[in-house]
Amino acid sequence: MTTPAAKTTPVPGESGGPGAPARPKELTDLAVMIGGQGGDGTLTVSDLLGRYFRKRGLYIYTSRNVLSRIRGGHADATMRASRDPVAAVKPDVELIVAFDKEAAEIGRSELSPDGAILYDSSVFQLDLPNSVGFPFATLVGGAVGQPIFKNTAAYGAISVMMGFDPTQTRAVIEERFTRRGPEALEKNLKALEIGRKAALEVPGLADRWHVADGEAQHQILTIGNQAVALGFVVGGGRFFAGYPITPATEIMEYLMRYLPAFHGVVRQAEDELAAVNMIIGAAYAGARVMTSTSGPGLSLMTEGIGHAGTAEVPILVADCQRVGPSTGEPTRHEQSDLAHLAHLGHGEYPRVIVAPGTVEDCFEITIEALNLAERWRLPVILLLDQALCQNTTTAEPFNLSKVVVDRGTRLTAEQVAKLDVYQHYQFTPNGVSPYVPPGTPGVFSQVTGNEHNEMGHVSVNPVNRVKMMEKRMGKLIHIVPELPVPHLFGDERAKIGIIGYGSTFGPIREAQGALDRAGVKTRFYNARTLFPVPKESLDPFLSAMDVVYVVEHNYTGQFADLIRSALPQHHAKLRSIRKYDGDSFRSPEIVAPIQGGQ
Amino acid sequence: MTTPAAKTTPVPGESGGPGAPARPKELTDLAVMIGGQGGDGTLTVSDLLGRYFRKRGLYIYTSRNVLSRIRGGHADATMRASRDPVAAVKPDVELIVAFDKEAAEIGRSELSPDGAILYDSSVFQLDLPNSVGFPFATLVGGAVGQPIFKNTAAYGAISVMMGFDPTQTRAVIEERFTRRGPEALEKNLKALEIGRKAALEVPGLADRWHVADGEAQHQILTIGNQAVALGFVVGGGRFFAGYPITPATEIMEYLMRYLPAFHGVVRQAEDELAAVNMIIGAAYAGARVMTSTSGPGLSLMTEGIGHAGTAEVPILVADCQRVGPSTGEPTRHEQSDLAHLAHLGHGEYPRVIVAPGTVEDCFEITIEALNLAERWRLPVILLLDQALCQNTTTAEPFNLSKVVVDRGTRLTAEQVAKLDVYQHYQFTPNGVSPYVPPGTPGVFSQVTGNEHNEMGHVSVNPVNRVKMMEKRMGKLIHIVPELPVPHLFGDERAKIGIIGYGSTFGPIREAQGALDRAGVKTRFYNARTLFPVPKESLDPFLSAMDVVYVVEHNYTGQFADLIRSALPQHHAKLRSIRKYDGDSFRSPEIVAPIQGGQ
Amino acid sequence: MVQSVKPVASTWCPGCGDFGVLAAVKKAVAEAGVPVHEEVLVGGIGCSGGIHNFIETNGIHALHGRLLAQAVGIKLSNPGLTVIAAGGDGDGYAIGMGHFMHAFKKNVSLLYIVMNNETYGLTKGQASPTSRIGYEGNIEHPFDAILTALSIPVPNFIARTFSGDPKTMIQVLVEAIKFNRANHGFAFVEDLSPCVTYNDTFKDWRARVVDVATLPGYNPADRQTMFRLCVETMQAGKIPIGVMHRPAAPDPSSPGLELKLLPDKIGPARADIGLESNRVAYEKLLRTAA
Amino acid sequence: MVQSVKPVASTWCPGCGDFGVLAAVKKAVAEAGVPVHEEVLVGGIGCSGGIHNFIETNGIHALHGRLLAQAVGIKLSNPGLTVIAAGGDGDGYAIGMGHFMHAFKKNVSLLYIVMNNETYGLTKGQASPTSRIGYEGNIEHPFDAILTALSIPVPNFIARTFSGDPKTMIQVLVEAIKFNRANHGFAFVEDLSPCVTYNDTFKDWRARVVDVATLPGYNPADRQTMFRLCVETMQAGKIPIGVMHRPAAPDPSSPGLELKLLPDKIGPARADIGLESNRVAYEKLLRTAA
Ligand SMILES: Cc1ncc(C[n+]2csc(CCOP(=O)(O)OP(=O)(O)O)c2C)c(N)n1
Ligand SMILES: Cc1ncc(C[n+]2csc(CCOP(=O)(O)OP(=O)(O)O)c2C)c(N)n1
Ligand code: SF4
Ligand code: SF4
Ligand SMILES: [Mg+2]
Ligand SMILES: [Mg+2]
Repeated sequence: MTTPAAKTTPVPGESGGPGAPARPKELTDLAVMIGGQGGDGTLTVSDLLGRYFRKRGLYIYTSRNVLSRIRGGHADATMRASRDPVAAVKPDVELIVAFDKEAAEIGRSELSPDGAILYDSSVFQLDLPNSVGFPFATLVGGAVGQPIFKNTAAYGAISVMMGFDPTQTRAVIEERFTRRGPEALEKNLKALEIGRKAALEVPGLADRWHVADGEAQHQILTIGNQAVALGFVVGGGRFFAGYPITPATEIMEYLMRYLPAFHGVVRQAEDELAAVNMIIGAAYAGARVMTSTSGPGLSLMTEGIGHAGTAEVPILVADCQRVGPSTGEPTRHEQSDLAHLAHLGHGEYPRVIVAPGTVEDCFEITIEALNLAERWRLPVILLLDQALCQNTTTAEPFNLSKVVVDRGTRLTAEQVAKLDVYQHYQFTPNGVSPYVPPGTPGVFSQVTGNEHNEMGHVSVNPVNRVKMMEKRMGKLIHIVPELPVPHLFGDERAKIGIIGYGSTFGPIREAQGALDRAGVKTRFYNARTLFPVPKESLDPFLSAMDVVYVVEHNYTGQFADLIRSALPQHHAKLRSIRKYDGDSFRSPEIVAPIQGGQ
Repeated sequence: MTTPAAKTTPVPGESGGPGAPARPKELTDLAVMIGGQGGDGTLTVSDLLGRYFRKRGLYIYTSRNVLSRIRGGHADATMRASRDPVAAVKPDVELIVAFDKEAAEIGRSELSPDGAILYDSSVFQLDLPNSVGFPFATLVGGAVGQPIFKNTAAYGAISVMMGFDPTQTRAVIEERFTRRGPEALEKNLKALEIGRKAALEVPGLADRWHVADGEAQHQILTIGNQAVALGFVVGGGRFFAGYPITPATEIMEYLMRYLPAFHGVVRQAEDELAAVNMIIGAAYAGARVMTSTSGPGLSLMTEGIGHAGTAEVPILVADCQRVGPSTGEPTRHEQSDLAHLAHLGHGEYPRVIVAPGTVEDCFEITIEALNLAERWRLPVILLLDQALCQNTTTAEPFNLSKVVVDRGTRLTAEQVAKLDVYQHYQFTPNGVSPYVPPGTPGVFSQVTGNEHNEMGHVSVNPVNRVKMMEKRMGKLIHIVPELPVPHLFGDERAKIGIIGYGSTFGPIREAQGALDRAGVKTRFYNARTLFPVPKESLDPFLSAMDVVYVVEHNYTGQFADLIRSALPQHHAKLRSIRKYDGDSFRSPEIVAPIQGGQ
Repeated sequence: MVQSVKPVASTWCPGCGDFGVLAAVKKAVAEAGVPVHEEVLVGGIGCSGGIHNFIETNGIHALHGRLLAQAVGIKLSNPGLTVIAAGGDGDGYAIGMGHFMHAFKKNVSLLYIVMNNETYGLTKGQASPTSRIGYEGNIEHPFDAILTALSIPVPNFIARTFSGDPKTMIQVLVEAIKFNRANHGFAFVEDLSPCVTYNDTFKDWRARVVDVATLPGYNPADRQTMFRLCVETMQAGKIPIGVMHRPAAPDPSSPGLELKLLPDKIGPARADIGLESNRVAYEKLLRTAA
Repeated sequence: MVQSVKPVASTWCPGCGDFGVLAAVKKAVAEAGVPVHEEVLVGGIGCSGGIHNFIETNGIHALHGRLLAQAVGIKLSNPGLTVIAAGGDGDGYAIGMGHFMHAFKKNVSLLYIVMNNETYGLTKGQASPTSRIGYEGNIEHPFDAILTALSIPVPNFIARTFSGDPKTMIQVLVEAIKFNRANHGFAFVEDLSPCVTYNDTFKDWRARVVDVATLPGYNPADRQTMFRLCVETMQAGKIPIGVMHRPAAPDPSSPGLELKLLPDKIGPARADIGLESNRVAYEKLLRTAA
């Protein structure tokens, strides 16, 4: 094997001089963007780096930018490793690993001033400052056969640039490739060495950056969709029907693995209409149920969700938001379904919309949502977004300490036997009628989406109609004390408020840090109940502030609109920070308007 | 034939004494409620009365209260005849014609103090004051065979009570039954005489009320659904796909009759998903299109309407609102889809919601809506309600004087040939790209609901995404000058405002009259564009008022909410008058809260 | 005995074919030995779909066209229930067509009765997918559900009955319900149920129905033979009724879907979801999953 | 010549069966003599559904499962267009099943190509309605679209092709397009188009396809014979391809629906809707209607 003639342009170290040996720059937070053609495995590099940094006790956050196609086309991932918990894309990137030209082009604007671009010079040439080309594909072409090993070679080169511990660098390869068989492992180890060697031979390339070890040893690495699936199981969820759709499919796939061990059923339905009606049937029969979908499927479920609202069948619908409307951008990020959900369906019925801010919260809120649905016998929406659903994050291991399963008034056969009368839609002070599953001896029920009387028979009596509307809609008032409360962060005396939900949690927290360092005190209201609009906590929050920024991923400012309509007296304080280009917030995009006082 | 022993309780005339001959009471406005078992033809009576009063130049308004079943069960209709134009149910009823007991029970609360109940004593007995029983069914049983003729007999009795002109009374029967053949006609004429004779034999029954002739000689009698169908045809609509649903079906049925003569196509689709996608296909190909539906179907169209928004395909969707949510009450009245429509679908796209207030306006706004859809290439919703759709009303004959067909920038083959470049989604100042129908030589287009570039190819480029969102959403700003303007009524200096849309028009106008007579000046903003919220006209309207009542048929105050969110600065002025029991407003229900200052 | 919901008087027009179905279902359920409280009737939207209100049992009124999806959810959630879905031809073959086709494929052990009257009764007599050419301006070919059912290679139970022939109907329904209760899979019965108000086909049907069991070569285990017999019967202007398909011997390797998924028949609705009963398993799951 | 949209490079994985369909459609359209600007390709959602972006013609990308509804709307709006809808097996037989079945019934003269790969390609390889038992945990019986198509008694054109046999595919597509252009009705072609990434069935299919035209008794005018031939072929472990049904002689009394509705072939999109041209007729309508 011959040593490659690496093509380099100066990579500045702290010492600055081209080619001069540089002292490693010490970082507590680092980002590497890896890009190439979709399906050729380039994203493996981010996985390998993530594994390494996890071994070193760092927090990881990986975001992906992929097209809605299986192979080809540009795809990239950005891996962030930090000594502190992170749940946002780092605004700047230290290293770009470019297997195609687009990677360099897309990534450049975020490259940090002392960042570098490592690219595969067997595929293209780059004439950018701070770039180093290795013909990775050619390099591994000889010794190990297939260009797919270029990824491992690149990992090797990076390990040199970042002064990785060689043993643990190898351990990562072993961990990842052992199950692919000895041959695959051996070839990858070879590719690793090829990459390492090539990098070591370029003067001044080694040890550009160094990240001190962290303490996140016990964290798990997960995604929101997995946390939701786990929350569903331990929250007692037993029936799931869905239809594949990005970025929701993983929830179904995880549940296909988990649920059968618990008398549970997961069905891929023929479409979303079937999915939502299947869970309605299953919930009517007495199971805790869920479906998960994204925009197009959600729109198709509109009629079904309204049916659950009127018929008072407890269902949980996870909406993994992506770029809309219509087919939109299936793989990309947005939060633009809230307005639709808050007003979903013809006619009026109660629904609750909850939104977790972190993967830990995905687990917790899913359980809360199951309890809310069944206790109040109404549809609950679990509002997620692509970044929260699919970006990998280190998280506290999930545990059962906060898990409560509360099924509300569900009567057993013994309890039923003691009743004089059982009416499925009995009027009660809080609007919730006791539930008896079909199959219980001695008692029948009729359930319907037509307007009905207490017995469940069709009725168009105007007096009954008004009472039934008040019964159902009244739940939205009585339920308030049980709804997930907001999480508040930052200075309690701040006069600048920030409101956000879902994956904006991470960028907002990061923006708060930056603002704080700049002397701007803020208070962050992380909304976890979005509908009914949590006036009880929002009103005092808004009252206490001079100005409040609502941060969200959509064009019209949907959450701000809901708040404005619910609390119009505070309208003059509300500002909107919106992003709708398919990508998630970087903290400076939140810092700038707040600092600018816009 | 023997004279029946009519069972009567006193019917007060102006002279008051039981049985005493009474002077006819002169009325300018009269209501008769007719009720019986659904499907047995009792509603024919209201039809016959309507025909008679039309001959006398009166304005007619007939509302129905029927169950969602074909035969049996109680059904009633209330026929109003007035010397002035009317478009509301009269708050009190002079005469109840009861073929079943329920009719009397349901109608009683609205019976005017000097009103009477005429009932079929062969079916039941009534012990109410002011009631007269004739065994109508038995009466006609002998002479003409079937109890169905009881209706005509009742009409005969009424004709006596109201001092009808005997010749014209007969003429109505001839008009209505001639096409059923000579036998049917003859039997009905016999039944008429039986009824007349019976009534004449009861002392004091004749000539209770009298309504002077009016001047509405040239008016037509129609329903909103027919007006929409006619507007669609003359507005150039040529393709309609729908699925049967109450109270929308008539639009499809009328168009099945009208459109084939104009190269038009009407298809009953397999479901509403097909219907909306069929019209999208037809509009893409270059036709003016519409579908009509009600709540459940509308919910199913959610995805398709969003697709039209993103793909920029001009479609018109008529939503004939009924009681929701879910299957709700198919035959009854509500306005509870507005919030859903304003936020319809995942993601964000422009849509326009227009709402006619009268049947004349149904005709006009349908034409405007077709122009708006095609000029701006977006989905337009024509928001109707059961009362407007199905209640029969006298109206000015439709004419072509205001009809304009404006197709916007639709390029001919000649125009296209002169272009350098054609891009289906070309960026333009107002967001509307010129349209070329497929089939035009020399040019191609790509149309999609995925995010796309100007050429119509899929794109996830963030810069393009932002521009495309701004292109589409910007239409909602540029379109404003072309949107249907509100109609304003009442005192220009009034400080009390009323806002309403759709069929609340009639009751509000009537309430204004009553308030005016009570010295309360009001100004009525009849909204004809509901979304985008017409801030340009609402803001000055709200500014000029001290207090504004939003009158609507739903629980949450949906239009009030939209206004509040769009114009939060006026929130303190907004009051809500809501009704959601399935029935339409009676004017006192609007008068009372306004007079009470609630 | 607790007092709960009682049947209401039917909302059908006098003489409607649906009365026949109502009577037959009541009898068949009793004859098949179904404890009433274990029965769930899922109604569609349409005149026919009101049936669940007229029987003393558990009922759920689904959305238009979605009754099969709800029925599948019910059965897979509690396989101990006897689930009967019943609705109209519009409900099942128009808006519900997708679920209809997939019901055969899924093969969940439930009974689906389509009350076919070749019209949309409740919306006042528009053409339905089974309407003949010419009915209310219909220009599309009528759909034949039996032929299509026979085309789906899954061991279901397939039959057609006629409201004018209650004896056969009861027999067929009893067999179908027993088929379900033995977890053999999906049972589909199309009943010819005339709409006397908008499309009175009683006379026409009475004259044309032919019991397939009387035809030479009748072999309900063989789809292809039955397909041929049905096509030939129709070509002769007749309408085949009777059992069109039942597996020769139910294949134990391919039972109803509920049994493949839930061999112990407990299922989601009856599972103990208490935290304590599951703690050990949950902890293991959380440890190993993420 | 005005510059308008040009095809983009395909987004398919190298080796994907869909390339075969793309090539065959291009050739067939040319061979059938369709002026390209009169062609409209309606794409479904899925890998397959991108096809309209890769051909120089008019394209519309429908919603998932709704391509047939849009295609019907297009053809009935402008019967002069040659409309080809193409999408995946998930798109067509899962979410689109209702429209699929009704397309046969409607019998509008358009071509529908299902690119069947027995998987959901674009969402990364879940089981589809045609997946075999065992594929990705699938426990439902695979759907056979040809058998079902044969069960619908309407004079459509029905065929199956294989991406590995481009010659037959082109022949079949040319015939189908000509059938459409002669307004004979709906044409359905299922193409076996392997997904090399998630479900590479090339080898399996190559070994098992059998041209039905070579079978004894082949008679595509007779559905019932073809039904039997297909069932027998499948029972022998083979997969029938070729033309499964074409009317013996297209029945002039039952042409494509567009011709029944629009005998003069002008249609909604090309109608003159100007007020002046219609004034007399409109005035009459308004006078007589209400
Ligand atoms: C989504 C939706 N679309 C339309 C309707 C209106 N609708 C009620 S019943 C019915 C059809 C009834 O026909 P069928 O299913 O054959 O039942 P039948 O009344 O003939 O027994 C329709 C279209 C509805 N309820 N929901
Ligand atoms: C309403 C809706 N549900 C789900 C999806 C997600 N989705 C996109 S493509 C696809 C299936 C693709 O399978 P198939 O139609 O067989 O096409 P293939 O990719 O295999 O060619 C799904 C479920 C969607 N776009 N819209
Ligand atoms: S309308 Fe027809 S289907 Fe409906 S109840 Fe009456 S007879 Fe039966
Ligand atoms: S994933 Fe499969 S179907 Fe999709 S492009 Fe790749 S090979 Fe073709
Ligand atoms: Mg029917
Ligand atoms: Mg596929």
